[in-house]
Amino acid sequence: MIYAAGIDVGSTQTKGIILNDKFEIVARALTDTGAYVTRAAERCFVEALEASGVKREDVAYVVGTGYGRYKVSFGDTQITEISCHARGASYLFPNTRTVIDMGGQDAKGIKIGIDGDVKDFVMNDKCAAGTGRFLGSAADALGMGLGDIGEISLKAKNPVRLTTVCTVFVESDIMSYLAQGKKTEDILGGVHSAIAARTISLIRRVGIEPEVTFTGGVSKNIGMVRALEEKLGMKLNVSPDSHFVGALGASIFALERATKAVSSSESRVSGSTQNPELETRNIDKEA
Amino acid sequence: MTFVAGIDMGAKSTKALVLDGEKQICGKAAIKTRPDFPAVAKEVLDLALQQAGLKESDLNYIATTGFGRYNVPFRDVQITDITCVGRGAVFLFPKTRCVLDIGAQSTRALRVNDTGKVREFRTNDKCAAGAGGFIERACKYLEVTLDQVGELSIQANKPQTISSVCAVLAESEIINHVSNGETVENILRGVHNSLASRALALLKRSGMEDEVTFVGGVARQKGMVKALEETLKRKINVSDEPELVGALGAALLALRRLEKLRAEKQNPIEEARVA
Amino acid sequence: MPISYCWEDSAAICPNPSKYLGTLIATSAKHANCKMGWSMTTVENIVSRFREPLENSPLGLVQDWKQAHPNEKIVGCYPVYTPVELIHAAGMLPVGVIGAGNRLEIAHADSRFQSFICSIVKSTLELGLTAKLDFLDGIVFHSICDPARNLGSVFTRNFPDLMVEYIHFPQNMTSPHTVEYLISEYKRIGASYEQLSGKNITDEALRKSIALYNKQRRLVGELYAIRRETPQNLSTVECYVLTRIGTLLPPEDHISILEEAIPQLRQRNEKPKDRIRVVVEGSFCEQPPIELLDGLEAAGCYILDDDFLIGWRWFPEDISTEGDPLRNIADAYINRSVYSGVKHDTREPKSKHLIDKFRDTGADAVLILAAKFCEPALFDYALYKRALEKEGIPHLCLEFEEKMWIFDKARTEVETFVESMLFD
Amino acid sequence: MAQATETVKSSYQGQMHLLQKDMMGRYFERVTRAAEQGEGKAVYMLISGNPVELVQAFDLIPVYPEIDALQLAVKKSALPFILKAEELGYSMDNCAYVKADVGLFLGDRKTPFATIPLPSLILCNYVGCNVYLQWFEHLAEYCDGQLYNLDIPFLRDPSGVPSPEDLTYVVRQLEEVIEICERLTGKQLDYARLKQIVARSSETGEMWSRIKGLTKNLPSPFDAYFDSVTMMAPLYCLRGTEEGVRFFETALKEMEEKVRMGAGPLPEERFRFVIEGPPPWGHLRTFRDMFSKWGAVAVASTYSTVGGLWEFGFRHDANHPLESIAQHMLQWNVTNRNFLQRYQQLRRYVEEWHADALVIHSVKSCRLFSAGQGDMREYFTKELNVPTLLIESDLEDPRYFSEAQLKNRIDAFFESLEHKKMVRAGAEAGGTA
Repeated sequence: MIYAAGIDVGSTQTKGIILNDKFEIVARALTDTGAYVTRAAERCFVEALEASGVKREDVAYVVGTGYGRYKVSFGDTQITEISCHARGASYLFPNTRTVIDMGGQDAKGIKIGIDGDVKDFVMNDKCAAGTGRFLGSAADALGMGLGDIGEISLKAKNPVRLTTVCTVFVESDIMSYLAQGKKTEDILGGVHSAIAARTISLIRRVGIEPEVTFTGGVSKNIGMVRALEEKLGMKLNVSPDSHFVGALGASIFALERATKAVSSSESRVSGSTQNPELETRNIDKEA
Repeated sequence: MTFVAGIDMGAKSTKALVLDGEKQICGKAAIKTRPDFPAVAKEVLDLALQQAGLKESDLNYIATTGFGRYNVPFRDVQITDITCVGRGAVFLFPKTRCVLDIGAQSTRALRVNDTGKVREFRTNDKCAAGAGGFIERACKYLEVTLDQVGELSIQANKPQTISSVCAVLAESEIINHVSNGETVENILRGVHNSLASRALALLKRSGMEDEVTFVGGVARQKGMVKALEETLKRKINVSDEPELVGALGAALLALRRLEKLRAEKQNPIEEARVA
Repeated sequence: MPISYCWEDSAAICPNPSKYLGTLIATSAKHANCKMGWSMTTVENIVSRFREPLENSPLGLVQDWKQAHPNEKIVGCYPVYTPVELIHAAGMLPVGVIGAGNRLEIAHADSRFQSFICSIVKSTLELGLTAKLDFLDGIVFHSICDPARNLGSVFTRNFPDLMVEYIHFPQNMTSPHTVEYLISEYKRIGASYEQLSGKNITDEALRKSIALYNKQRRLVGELYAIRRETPQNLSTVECYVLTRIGTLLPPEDHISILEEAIPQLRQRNEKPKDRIRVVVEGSFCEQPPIELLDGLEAAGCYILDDDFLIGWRWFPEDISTEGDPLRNIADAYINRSVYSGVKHDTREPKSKHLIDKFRDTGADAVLILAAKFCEPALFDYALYKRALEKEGIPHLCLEFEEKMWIFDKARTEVETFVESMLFD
Repeated sequence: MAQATETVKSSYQGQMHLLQKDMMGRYFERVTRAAEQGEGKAVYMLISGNPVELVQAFDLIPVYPEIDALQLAVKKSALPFILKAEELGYSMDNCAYVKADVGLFLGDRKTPFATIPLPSLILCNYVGCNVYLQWFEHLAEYCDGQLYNLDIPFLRDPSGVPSPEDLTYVVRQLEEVIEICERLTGKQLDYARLKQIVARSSETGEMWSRIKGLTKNLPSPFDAYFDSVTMMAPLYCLRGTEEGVRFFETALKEMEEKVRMGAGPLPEERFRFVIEGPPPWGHLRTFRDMFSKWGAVAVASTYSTVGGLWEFGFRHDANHPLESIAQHMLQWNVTNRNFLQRYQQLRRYVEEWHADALVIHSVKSCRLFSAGQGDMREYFTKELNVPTLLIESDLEDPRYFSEAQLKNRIDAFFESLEHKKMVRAGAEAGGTA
């Protein structure tokens, strides 16, 4: 029995998935990335192994993805989270044509083909406003947990309008609204619809085709799901594993690599390894 | 006996300070800012009054400042925090000609005259990771508490550069440094240095002059002070309670205003209070 | 003195939307029927009737007018200056497309223009992409800055049914050949407007239009004169609203409104407040939100003069109606128009003009009010700053955005500035 | 194979690059002598559609603040100058070229590569870029120098052709510039000489456009973005001179040789892309690596046409020197063409240069290039189905270059191209994709 693993080292959390050769998930692992990325990747992998009882040597291939992908020291190659989210999403929801991925650092829109290949993608522009981190600041400003704000935002009757979707300045906006005596739920309603609007105008750049699958940490926020659905006028696919999608996609690539499947899937693996000397030089630069 | 109070309602914390007619501080307090601003103002003022052994009715004049200055119904006047920190800083360090105020949300550089009157000032640009809030986010990510920051960043041996002007991108730079295995100390010092260089730019834009007094909560962080002194290539004044300078300035201006009104023999406010 | 109360006053001036909608509809309906149908008693009425629509969606007024005049053609004029006489003489209504205020959500345009492009470019495109400019038959852009110029091309590509024109205003003010060039440019534009309206632009019609807009500019000039001499009698917002509607209504209507308003204003006799007197510079294209104007005054400034909507007040003196009208308009642009951040006249530095204005109005300070990301205004500031410091003139530079919603930062900065001048 | 490319690489580096270094070295020496020994008079000009022929005809020294600014960035010494300008009141959001140059201008004007002389004439060739007007207005005010705004009507007509009036207007102004130069140098314009210079310009144009045509080959002999910039400096500073012509002869010979050898800038050309927008001068190497890593080569770039657009057939005409200089300024450079003409230029590049993709490098400083590039992306992805990547940084300001972000986007983009390619290959091999 051969296994393959995908490790998604994100800016805040590191996620790991192990697949068996039937493309079935045998283990998930989730740890905070923290200040020591290589260790976080290792820890996450070990946890996944323990959870599955799979022996390390039985894992034939490991793909690293996410911001820290070059830090997965035990990885066989790296693939960007864009390709991985596309693959993961179409694995979970085969009719997916558009992926919305919202993480801490980036918001992404991915247009994908039948076999989960990336047709086009966009990420938030240079100004990082409107990314998941924005919700964190809003929660802080209101002295709430990131976990609660989604629910509360659903209670909004007259959502406020924000001047900015910039993480740095949202706090003062929120304070001003509090000063004006606005309700917490209305402020949160405003926060969510502001990001939803920003995200959708981002996704429009690739064109929104159903089905739309929502992935990444922020997809755990029911308020954001509803806000997006309302503005899009369609239901979103959200899997309970939505925050694992990057790792899942990576593990699928890994398995395909390991089992040397059909020639086209061969190609799905990053070509970045096909130019070893350049690749290593790049890794050196990272390290 | 004359007593005045200054209340500085910031986005994060609210401070109150009570002065007597001789500009002696007889009470001070600080609490976290909550959405119910009037109550917060009352609460913090009462704490300061308690310490001074006074009642609100003993106060002849109340000046408010900070971002919530309009949300204190029982104020006599509100003054911006920029004006206030100028006065406060010069009162504490009479030779002060420049004041740097780094708060959670914004950074301000002022040039003042010998009375503490603002001659020129600049506040940080939008899209600039130039305020204290940025340090907090960095701490969260690096898993250290705000109190540790100062101590840690002082121990840096190879400060990392953080150049981005956007807080979120600056954060991804931090993440990059982290994934390149840089030490927390060096990264934190990099954060302090980048704030310091932005502060320097602001100071220069408002006309840099000796001597510089550093106020606001962030001034409590030793590493930040060190970074500033290195960037500015000079020593800077920091008081024991830098976050109280705004409230102090407000109280001083309150006293000044009161004297003026009394001189003009028309003080509806005090009469009102007596009645 | 206590600034707080001023702010609260200003809050009182700012009407609750619903309260005025009724009257507005009544107004526009009446307006629809008879051109001179304005019977609006007081200035207060005029201002309150128009303030809400201006804040809500400035072009709503034009839409109402179009509904009442389905056969009339309308040409939108992007800032800064447009030779409106040409459009008017071709029998069409020129209207100012000067942003969308702060209540329009930008949902599509920011995928076409990046985050570092100014608000007015995005809001104008958003209006187009959300079919809010459908009542326009044409729109004209000018050589004021790079984003505005590219916006013209983006309009051409995205709205094939709209006639998009672009005027290249000469930037060589010293060459004897410039006027000839501008005449040829106006001929070209005129020709395409004749085509759009199906009506020839006769010299006679053009002279009439020139005379009409001369009168409008003269009356607006009177408003500003009142402000300069007795700012307590005409608030910045009142003056702004009275001027802005002139970019949205037929000039005849605007003229009749002003002819009602001005005598009343001369009657006013308010007690001056303890405020500093400032000249505002830098808002020649994107317009600051009306609440911000309230805020500036309430923070303790009398604004004696400004460059809001300057393109519609482009000529301090009348354009001659004698002789070749086209040449007169062109010549006035080169030799007898206001200075501006988008006109680079090597004959005299802009800073000199600003300082003259400061002196002539007897102001205490200069307030540079520049739109965020507006390169012309932001570049000008560097030279203004230098010149003002040389002259020892107190000044403050504020950045605003049309889409601004909360004004705490601006408010704090202006208050501090005022405090530093009022209190010793 | 790797060996072979190595040797080619070195021989390629060998001639053109060395000659370029040497010539630009001498140019900057000349500039420095003007500054330090007062030898010769400097005329400040701007790159876009520059009328350098006129300046050459009077033996005046063309000085381009843009080149000074970008050299500062290349030498990684721009930031202090930018900050200095910001202290003087320039905004974070103003063009960083201008800020770097102003910071330099108001100091001792000493740079790692030259000392910049004060201008005897500030000739603002207003070709497209509105910031140009501000830029030279400011310099003129700082040094109280003589400023002439050479006003070039924008190509506003959908036809993309200037009107006869536009042409006359520009020629008249060029005549005024000649008068100014005559007063400046105290000598009459030698018309025969001007014709000769213009003739050399047209020769140069011919060779430059042939060089650019060579990148249609597979593999492309050089990178039309990262290597073109090497040839752009001589094109603007030395166009119309003997050595300018010699340089392009050498460059052309070298490139043709590379084509014969089937050699390119990379060991293997795996992707061909067209790139829009100026490069991030402060991080050129890092930026290039992000593409090289993928075996991606730029086969055409709009940036290499800011000074002049020759590959579509324009040549100066020695028999009508002023008219053809005017033509060049009005019509034959990317900056004075309207935004939609740029779409079409890029479209031709993609089609005729057989590119796999379009990369839009959106720089904050230069709104002329960047304003509206989102719409450009829309046009290429949605209407033409050309894979398009839009990335943001800046041409001068190091604070806007976020390596992690760029790398992430570029890697993802080429991963998806890689896939398309394989599927296509599979299909051609009769396999199903």
